[in-house]
Amino acid sequence: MAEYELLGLFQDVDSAGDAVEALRQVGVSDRSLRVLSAFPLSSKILGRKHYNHKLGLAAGAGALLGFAAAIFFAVITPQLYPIVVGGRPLLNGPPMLILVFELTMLGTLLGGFLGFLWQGGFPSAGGLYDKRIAEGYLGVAVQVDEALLEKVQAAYSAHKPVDLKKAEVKPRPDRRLLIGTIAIVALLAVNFALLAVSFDILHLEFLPDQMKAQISFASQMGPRLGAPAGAVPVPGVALVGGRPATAPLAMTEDSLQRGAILFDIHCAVCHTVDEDEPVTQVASFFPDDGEPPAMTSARVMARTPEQIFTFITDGIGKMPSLAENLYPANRWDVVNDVRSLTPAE
Amino acid sequence: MSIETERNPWMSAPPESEDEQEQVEHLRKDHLLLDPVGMEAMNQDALGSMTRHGRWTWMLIVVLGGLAMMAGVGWLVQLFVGLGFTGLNRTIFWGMYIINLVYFIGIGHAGTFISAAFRVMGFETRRPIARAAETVTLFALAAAGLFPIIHLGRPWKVYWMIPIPNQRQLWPNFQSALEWDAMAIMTYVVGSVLFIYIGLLPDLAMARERTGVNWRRRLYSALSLGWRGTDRQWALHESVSTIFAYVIIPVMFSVHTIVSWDFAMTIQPGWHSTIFGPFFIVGALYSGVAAVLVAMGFLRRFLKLGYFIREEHFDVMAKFLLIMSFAWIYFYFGEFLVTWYGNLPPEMTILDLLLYGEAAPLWWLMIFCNVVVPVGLLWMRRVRRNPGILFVIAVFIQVGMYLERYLIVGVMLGRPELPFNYSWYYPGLEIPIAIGAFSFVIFFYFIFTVFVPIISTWEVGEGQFLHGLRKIGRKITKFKSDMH
Amino acid sequence: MSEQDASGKRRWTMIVDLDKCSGCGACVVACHAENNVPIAAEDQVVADRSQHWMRIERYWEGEYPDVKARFVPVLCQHCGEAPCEPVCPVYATYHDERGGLNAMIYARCVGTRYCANNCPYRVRFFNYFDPVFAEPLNNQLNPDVTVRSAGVMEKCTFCVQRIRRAEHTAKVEGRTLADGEVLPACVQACPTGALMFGDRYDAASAVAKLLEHNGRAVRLLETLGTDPSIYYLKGGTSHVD
Amino acid sequence: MSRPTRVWITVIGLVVLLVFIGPFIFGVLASVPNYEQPIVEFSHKRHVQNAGIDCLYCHSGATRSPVSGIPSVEKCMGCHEHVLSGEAPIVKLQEYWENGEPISWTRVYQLPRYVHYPHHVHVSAGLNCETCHGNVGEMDIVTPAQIPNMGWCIRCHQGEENAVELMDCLNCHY
Repeated sequence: MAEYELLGLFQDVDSAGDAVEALRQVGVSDRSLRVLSAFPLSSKILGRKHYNHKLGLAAGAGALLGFAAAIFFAVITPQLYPIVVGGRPLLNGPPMLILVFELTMLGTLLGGFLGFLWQGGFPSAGGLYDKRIAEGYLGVAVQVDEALLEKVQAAYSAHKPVDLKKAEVKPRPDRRLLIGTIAIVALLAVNFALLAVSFDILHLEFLPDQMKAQISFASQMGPRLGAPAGAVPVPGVALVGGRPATAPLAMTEDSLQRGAILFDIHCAVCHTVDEDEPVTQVASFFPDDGEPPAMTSARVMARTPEQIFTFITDGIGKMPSLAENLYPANRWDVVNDVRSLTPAE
Repeated sequence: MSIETERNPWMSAPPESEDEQEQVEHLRKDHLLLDPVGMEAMNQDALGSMTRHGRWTWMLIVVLGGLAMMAGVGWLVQLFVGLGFTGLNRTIFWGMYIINLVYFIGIGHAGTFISAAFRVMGFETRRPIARAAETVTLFALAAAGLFPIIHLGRPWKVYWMIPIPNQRQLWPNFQSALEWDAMAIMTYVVGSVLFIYIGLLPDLAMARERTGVNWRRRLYSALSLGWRGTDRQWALHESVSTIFAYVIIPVMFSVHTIVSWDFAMTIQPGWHSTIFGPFFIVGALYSGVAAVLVAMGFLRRFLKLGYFIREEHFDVMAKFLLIMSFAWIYFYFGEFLVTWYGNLPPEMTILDLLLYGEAAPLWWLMIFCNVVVPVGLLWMRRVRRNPGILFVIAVFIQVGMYLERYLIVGVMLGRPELPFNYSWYYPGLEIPIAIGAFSFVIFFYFIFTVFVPIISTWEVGEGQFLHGLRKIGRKITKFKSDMH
Repeated sequence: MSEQDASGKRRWTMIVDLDKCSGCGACVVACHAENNVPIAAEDQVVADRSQHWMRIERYWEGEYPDVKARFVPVLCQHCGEAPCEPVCPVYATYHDERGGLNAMIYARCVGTRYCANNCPYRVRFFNYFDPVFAEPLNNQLNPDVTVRSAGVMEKCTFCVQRIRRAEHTAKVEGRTLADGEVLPACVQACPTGALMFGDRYDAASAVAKLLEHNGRAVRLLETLGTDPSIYYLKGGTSHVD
Repeated sequence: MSRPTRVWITVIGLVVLLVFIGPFIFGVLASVPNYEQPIVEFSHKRHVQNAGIDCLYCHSGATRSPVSGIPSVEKCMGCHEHVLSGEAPIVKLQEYWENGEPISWTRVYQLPRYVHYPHHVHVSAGLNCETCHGNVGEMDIVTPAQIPNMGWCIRCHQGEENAVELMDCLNCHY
């Protein structure tokens, strides 16, 4: 059955009120009846029932949400992100109160506004309207089905409206759900955009962060300057006149432990401990006569600690210098380790 | 102002005797709410004001827009080069950017006060000027919101002040007054924008109906959200306005209190004061009401809104201004009395500096603008009812209040505890940017008046209707429908 | 003065003997070199933007010809109750509890400059421009210290890079930090030995021992309740005449 | 909707897309890294898996200094004087050696310079190279195993016993 919307224009409050009354008597329910005006008129003047809206509820809910958000920001997140702030309390009463106050108020305002939009059905495509309403005329609008149409029209004309408009109501889908969904999606999108910025996913700088790259030179950063012409190279302090500049370390347990570890890293690449062991991958590149000797071989056992130290520092034969790898003290650790090795039975 | 009228039926009956006629005529001339001309005429007048910008106004708009753009360029330069072109130094780290922030937030207080507090208190005089005042708030807040960002050394990192979860697991410091500031200003801006928008809805709908089919109509249709003015919509509208009015007043007070805490929470001599909260609120209302007076003068003079904005409104606002000036003087005197009595060397240095030192010219000029001019003139009824003179007085107060903030931020900061660090502030790039900010506010105010009815006709109509009811009492309340 | 702290916290402390200070400025130069402090050009100094993490404040006493100069080296006081710390909205400056340092994280700074306003000593500096180190000066920059860009605050760190380096070495070698192992650049450079540095919580340290029986020790603007870490030994017996 | 309106909406939509999404696309494209090395044939996998060389043999700074260090050309030549010395990539290496030039290896792990990360402290605390750098021994061309951003550092430090000490900003930023 088709629904119709009617809008009657009246010149004053009196006749509008009468029309409302007449329409109600015809059987139009209060719900489908609207009085349109250019400024607020109390429902009493129009002879209408008081409209019980739930704006207070919406504002209250907003206030609660704002309060909860404030508590979340002020109380819970500092626990989630325990920043080291040098003994100052992460929770502090008075500042927290300020935050709670502001966000509660913000929640109330937003809640009130959203409640207003929701309950007023905004944004709506409207319905019948007449520009004369904005000029001071009053409109009485009803929505009735076909059965009641005749009677309603009669009731209208009995009060001599300035104008009477009629339109068929086409069923429209409820757009609130759509709008709500769009709003939520938009909010999420904004949220994710913020997250993206804060997570440095894109490394997007609006202006170059000059502190990220510095004008100072860090270790091993080019361009490296060569030594000035005529500079005398310093041979280093490891050897003086071909002899170690530092004294051997005592064969303590610490030293031996360190030595064993360092041997594994720096020496075991080529050298084996026992002669029976298979040669390492690197050593296999050497011709048979040039193979690195095993540590327990007679050749190595015959060396003095100072000689071994010098070999590590300077290299010997095909063995490169390991000065870059080991500090002098560490070299002595390795020497200690090598000296402590005994041939396998 | 002559407007063709078609008297609505609820207007009072024609006066019976000649005496009454004279009395009624007198009242009518004086009071907007007793001088109804009908909604149509009012709508026409209010909407017509959008097209009443003359050639000079448009030229002014262009100039103002240009100045605002210039400030934008200045800020871009600052963004890429650093804050070096400002007059800040190693003693005075806050300058005109913060002064502007405080000043514009102060201006932004009057609009809310007039529309929300006057609404709550039932002052009928608010009706025609509320929107004009709220618009001042809106754009002053927009300018004020820019300045903390302009002020920053690395503004592109400003989002670090917002509590959003991040991989660094860092959180803003809610113990910092600046963080409170950010929260309070955000709340206030959101509240003010929504408040002004709610009030605008019916007028946007009215504008929608009264414009031909063009882009304007499309704009108004979208903005008015399909407002029809049904009784239910009006009931919701009333309620939401009341909620906003009651909530936004404490927010307004909190905002400037918190701004004052930016200073009061430090240990800088001259700033470390407990009365800064109420003192700043009073100062804010003082300069804000003066700014609204400037706007009202402009609307009346250039947009020819003399029907809506009458001498009675100027009178009320001027009285309010006078009260605020007394309150301001009280706080200012109180603060310095305490300083003088306490006699602490760092504080006395500042007092001496203001009274007879380097800053004395500025200080005495401020006293002249803020005390001598308003207190000396505003007690006269003739002055209070003269928009021209009021305009001048209001400009004086703007200068005075700007100077007051300048002295607090730019001058007092130059006198820290150790005399080795004494310094003086010579603003540089801040001046064009401040000029740009003023232009920005005025520019957008102008533009706003082009697009939106600056007078809330539905509020005036409602007021006139209610007055009509009150005046003829019994005669009109006897609706037939009321009997049931 | 020797408060022993059980939790292994330190309180790095500097002692400035005003009697020994001749105002030569070696500390200032050393600080500039160590900490990559930009050098404010002439026009910047005229605009009151001199930038020295450590500066020698000079006060005159008496009337000509009987004039005496007093030198007070002023650097960040590393306050225990620092006014600059709670006002930072992003925790770019906060208290380092382990060393009692007043920390400044350049990378976190957004440049509100609130901390600097709230510093009664005015020892925080703002980079109004990007620092300029013309070739070949950039070769002498300390790689261990960030060169601060325009828009961030900076201040004396008690040469925290040296503290960290010593701590790291000690940790790798599996021992605790010894007294005197850390020397800030200014202390190292002071020719008259007017500056001393150490951990006050360590009762055996030279600093703690000196403060224990010294009636000359005062702190700058102590009435403000900032609890500074820098002690000045009052001068009075010798002046530059 | 009329045709011109639709055209306008499309144009405006495209502009909005360009303004808001363009920078992000640009940012993504600009942040795609290139890890090509000057000696392309250099393979960590061959050195670690085939030759059995420990990480610390070449990057020996990791145990004793804040930086792990890139081996010098001298260290490369120490072995390659004899090992595979005729191969094409080694000839390239020998050119560097003879010219006395360092090899400008492309940096794979780049922390911002305001972060100070000490390798020796982490190694002496018992961390393996693989914990942060991934299984380099399996890679021919090394690519970052993770983005070394602050959140990644923090997540590790959080779980430690002395987390309060380790989470201090002044540990790394100065």
